[in-house]
Amino acid sequence: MKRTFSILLAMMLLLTVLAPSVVASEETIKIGLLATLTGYPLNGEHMAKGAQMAVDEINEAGGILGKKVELDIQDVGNTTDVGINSCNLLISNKVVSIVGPHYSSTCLAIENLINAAKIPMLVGGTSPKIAKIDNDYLFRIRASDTMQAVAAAKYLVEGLDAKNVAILYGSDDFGTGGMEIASEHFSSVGVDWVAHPFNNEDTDVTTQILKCITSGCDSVMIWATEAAYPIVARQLYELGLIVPTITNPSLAVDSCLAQLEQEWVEDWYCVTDFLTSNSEEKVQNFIKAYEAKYGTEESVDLHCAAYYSGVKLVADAIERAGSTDTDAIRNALMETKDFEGIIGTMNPNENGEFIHEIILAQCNDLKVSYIKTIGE
Amino acid sequence: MKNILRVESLTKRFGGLVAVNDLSFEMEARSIHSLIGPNGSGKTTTINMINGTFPPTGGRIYFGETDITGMQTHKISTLGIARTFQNIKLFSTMTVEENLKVGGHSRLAPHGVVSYLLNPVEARKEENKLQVASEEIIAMLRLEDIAKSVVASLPYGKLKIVELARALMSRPQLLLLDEPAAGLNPSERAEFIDVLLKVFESGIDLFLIEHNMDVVMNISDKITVINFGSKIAEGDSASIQNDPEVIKAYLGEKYIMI
Amino acid sequence: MSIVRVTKEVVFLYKIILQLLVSGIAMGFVYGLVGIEYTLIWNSTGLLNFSHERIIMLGAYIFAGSFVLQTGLSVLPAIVATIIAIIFFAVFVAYTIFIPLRNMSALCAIMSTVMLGNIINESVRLYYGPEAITVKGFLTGMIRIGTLVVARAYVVIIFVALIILALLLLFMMKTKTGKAMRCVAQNKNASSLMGIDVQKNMMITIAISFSICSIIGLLVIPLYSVKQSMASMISLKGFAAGVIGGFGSLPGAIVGGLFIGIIENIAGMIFPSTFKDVVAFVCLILMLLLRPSGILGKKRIS
Amino acid sequence: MFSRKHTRKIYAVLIIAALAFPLISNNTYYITMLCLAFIYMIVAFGLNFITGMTGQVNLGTAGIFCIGAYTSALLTTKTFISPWLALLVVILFGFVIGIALGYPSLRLKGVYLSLTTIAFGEIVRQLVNNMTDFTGGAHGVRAIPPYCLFGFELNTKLRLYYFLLAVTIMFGLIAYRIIYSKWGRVFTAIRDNIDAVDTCGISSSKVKIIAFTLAAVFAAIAGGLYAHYSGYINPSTFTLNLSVSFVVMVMVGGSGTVLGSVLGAVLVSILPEMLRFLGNYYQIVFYILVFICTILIPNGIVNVFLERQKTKALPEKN
Repeated sequence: MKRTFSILLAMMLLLTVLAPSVVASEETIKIGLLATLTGYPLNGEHMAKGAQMAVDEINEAGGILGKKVELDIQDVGNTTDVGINSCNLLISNKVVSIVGPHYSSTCLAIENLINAAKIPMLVGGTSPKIAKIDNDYLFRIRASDTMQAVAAAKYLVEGLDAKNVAILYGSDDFGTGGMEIASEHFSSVGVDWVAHPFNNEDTDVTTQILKCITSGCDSVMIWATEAAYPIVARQLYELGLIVPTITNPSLAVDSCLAQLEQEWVEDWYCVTDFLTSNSEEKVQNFIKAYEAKYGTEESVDLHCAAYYSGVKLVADAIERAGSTDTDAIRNALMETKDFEGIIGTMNPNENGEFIHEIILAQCNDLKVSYIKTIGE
Repeated sequence: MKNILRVESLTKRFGGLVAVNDLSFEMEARSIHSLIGPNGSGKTTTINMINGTFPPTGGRIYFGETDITGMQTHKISTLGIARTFQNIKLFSTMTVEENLKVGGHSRLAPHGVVSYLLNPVEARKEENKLQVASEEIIAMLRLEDIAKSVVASLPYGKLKIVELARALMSRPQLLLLDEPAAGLNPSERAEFIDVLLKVFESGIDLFLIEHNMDVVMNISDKITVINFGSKIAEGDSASIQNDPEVIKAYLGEKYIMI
Repeated sequence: MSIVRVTKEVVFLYKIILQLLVSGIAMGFVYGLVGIEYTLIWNSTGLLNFSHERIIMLGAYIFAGSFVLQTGLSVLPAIVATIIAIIFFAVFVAYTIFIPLRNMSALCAIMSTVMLGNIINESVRLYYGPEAITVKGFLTGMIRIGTLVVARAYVVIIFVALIILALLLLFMMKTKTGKAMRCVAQNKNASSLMGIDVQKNMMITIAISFSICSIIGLLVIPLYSVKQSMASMISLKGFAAGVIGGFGSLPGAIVGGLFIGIIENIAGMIFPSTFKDVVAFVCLILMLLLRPSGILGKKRIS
Repeated sequence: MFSRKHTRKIYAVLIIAALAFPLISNNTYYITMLCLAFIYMIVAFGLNFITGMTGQVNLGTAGIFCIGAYTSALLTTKTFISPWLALLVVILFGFVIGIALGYPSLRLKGVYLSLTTIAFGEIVRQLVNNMTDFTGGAHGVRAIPPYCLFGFELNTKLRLYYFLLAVTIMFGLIAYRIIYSKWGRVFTAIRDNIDAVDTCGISSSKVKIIAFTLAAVFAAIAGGLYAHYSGYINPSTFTLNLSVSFVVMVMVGGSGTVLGSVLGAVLVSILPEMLRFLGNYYQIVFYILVFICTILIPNGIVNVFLERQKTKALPEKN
């Protein structure tokens, strides 16, 4: 009995591997989305929801070039292997362009694939390394780390009068990238700085904070993914390092704020590309539409907004190109002028970067409020 | 007569417990020597020290002229001492033939992995040698019908013989047998004794540890009796049978008078 | 003048070292609790539970996600409800995995518990969603002793760890079930021959260790909110704590946890801070090689 | 059901199928997936010696794989030496790591060894991630040059496919020769009864170290190949999860056989992809399948079909 079952199980597994693949249909225009749906950290769901909303809106308005748009969402996990596979899968599914992935390391792993396949990819990875890549098909739909970190560093020095900055950063690609740019800026304007990394899995950052305290810093810059904030913010407060603090956009994400206590992050500043309290009409309309579609308890964040804008931008480019030829789309993308994205006006530069402005915001009573928009 | 094994004031302590205490004996070449004693008298400890399973606390062991005290098991084995275990230690997922080939590994197939991979001709030669040697032993011990069976499926009596066969694969000069007759029924025991005598005739000296008197008395040239880790008697079977110390150790004080 | 400065610096340094010790000790107790949990299952089943970081996480999610945020229970009943829920889960897992698997090879046991962990992890993601959650105001706040700052959660962790350790030791020494558990730990076959119901025993141990897991999950919520990766590092360090303290010994696990907690914090001060995990694992390997029985362990590994 | 002679036919069919595959489907998605499966196969061949045969659970393979990948990647990108020369260094590293990891295995058994190897894997990953100046940290290493073979750059997926296929067949042959040789017997003997191995005149310590070294060299070489196959590596790939995947390959495929490693590597790298149609649920379904396999067919799929499966089973724990 058990043996029969074992054989059946074994046969089933073998057959699953040999299962035929799904054939792509020619009726629709396919746009691919690469999102982190499994593994850590998870923000793929928001990306997918934002992008899906854009696709639904486009289809309600009659599609592009008379055809319906279809979103092909694939999981990139958090390893390069899965990323490579899903990118290849999208290419073989004949998508006309790809939106995502969100993480720079995955972008770096697959950029040569889309270059070879000549499919434009609009990534949210913000690492400065991406800008240095010579790849005509790679576009960025979020403000680069270079811009974000420089804006944050500038504000610390000029707006908050910092003389001695401590940078606390996650040791992943994102944190390290931000730290490198900010520290370069501090050095260039003659401000003292120290930088202390922590691992994403760290459960205690006392040593790092004590090192900052020993260095006698008068302000703090935090550059890390959302997961680190509950620990870092709490321990900064507990250990009494309450000085002007500026962070990367993670602080402005509602799900991150929800995990923090008011006194931990009171008066902190952050740079961000999307703010729910931004009073601009397009932003408020987007939030209303999003909440109407997915229900109010679902928090809107920069992931939804960025990839919503990404899909809309691609649709616009296809419309302008008048065909689904990927090279035509790529050229149309490069010719984009003043496209109104939710996270800013989109104009490509020669590196394929679309966003050139960033919002400076401050956190009061766990509400992040708009201060000003900083251009490049 | 030349000695094949010489043990000089061998001592083993486990913490506070003295398992073997100042034990000395000599074993002549071309002889069957038995070490007997009641349960817990230190027999297996002695054989474990000879075989190198653990080093003695004191004393020396000589194999021929070579001092093997505290040597590693596999080195002692390559010098020419093989052994079997009281509670059979075979490679249970492999066939009898494969077990035998592992037994002959160090003698017949000494090449390392890299030279094995780089030199297929030599590798095949080695494998052939192993095949021939194992077939020889299988024939000698009449194991042909079970040669291809997996060890785990065999009855206990056969396993004893397979273990013996594996020990023979290294073509030892001296074979240490730890309770070879334990767990065998009388007919299996008789068969096993025949096999042992055959092995002895093929030129291998036997050192037995035994609990079972009739096996020992029938085949041993010389018997050493130990109790509580110390030697209490030594001699041929007749003298041992009548030794009061031995009777006392085995049967208790009151039986001496009878 | 310079003497004043030097004294000031010495005092400053002293304060910092004290602060490091405090947070090291607090984290050490977390590691120690994890180590205790490993030790319990190890003793009763001879298996290591590689799914247990996910059980810590599951406990935290059940507490925060289901009971506090969804049903709106207040904290104390929610804790009780969580532990009851986890015990039901433990009984289920015990009868479906640990008890049938007790005679399997170490390889199968390790892999099946790893896979169980992955399944729990994915289920949690699918059910509770990918976002981190937290219970606001739960055990937050801090206590100041002079210049020393201790998070209230740390104090609670230390107390709970000591209480759990004391209760477990009492349970093991005084109750019949506890004594039976010790017998099973020493020799499963002999115990079953002596009329001890080994299966029931395993089930009880697993239930206890899973409840400890869920308690760990609760205790660390104020430290770093409820998310799927919340226990990945403490579970590895918990292993290390168990081994360094002496595997199989309950107080040893706490000692090992303290050792790692303190060493890694001091190492983090000397080396770049991100290397502190490396230091903890190097300690583990060194301990395994030099003194595999650990600080408090008596039994030799064989 | 099948004997060893039958398996030879299966190998032949598999190799022909692999050779012909790109002619049937020139889909990059499948080709790269198979390329990755080939690389994983090499690791599984090696791990089979330790985990499948001598029965010791090594959960640090990702660490060795990582060292192999980074050695090759850093040497070729920073010093511009040929990838082939780098491969020699990789082999040397694998050798050293194997010996270094083998020594603990002499003193530690069962779960203790698993723990040590987990710790090793974590140490490697954290060091690679945090020694930013040397390894590029979390950004990883970019633009790793491809191998060159007879003047051909192995830069297209198809060339890479055939190159990796050839390498994999080579390592498969080596593994096959070792498994069905005196070494294979001794490895299995160590799992069955380590005390008896020493009394047979074989140093069990040496054999264990040989098994670890073989596994480490295989994993390191696979790591080197991986770096040049992917062109970009970063530390987030080399996690404990990857180590677990390697063990799953050996276990689910069938421990102690080459065919098992082949099957396991293909299953583990392709099954999740084939399950993508399940959307959000594909990972959990994959894990459940593996879980059921580990419980119901702990000796792996191949051993279900092999004649001796009942007796060649992993011994019960005593």
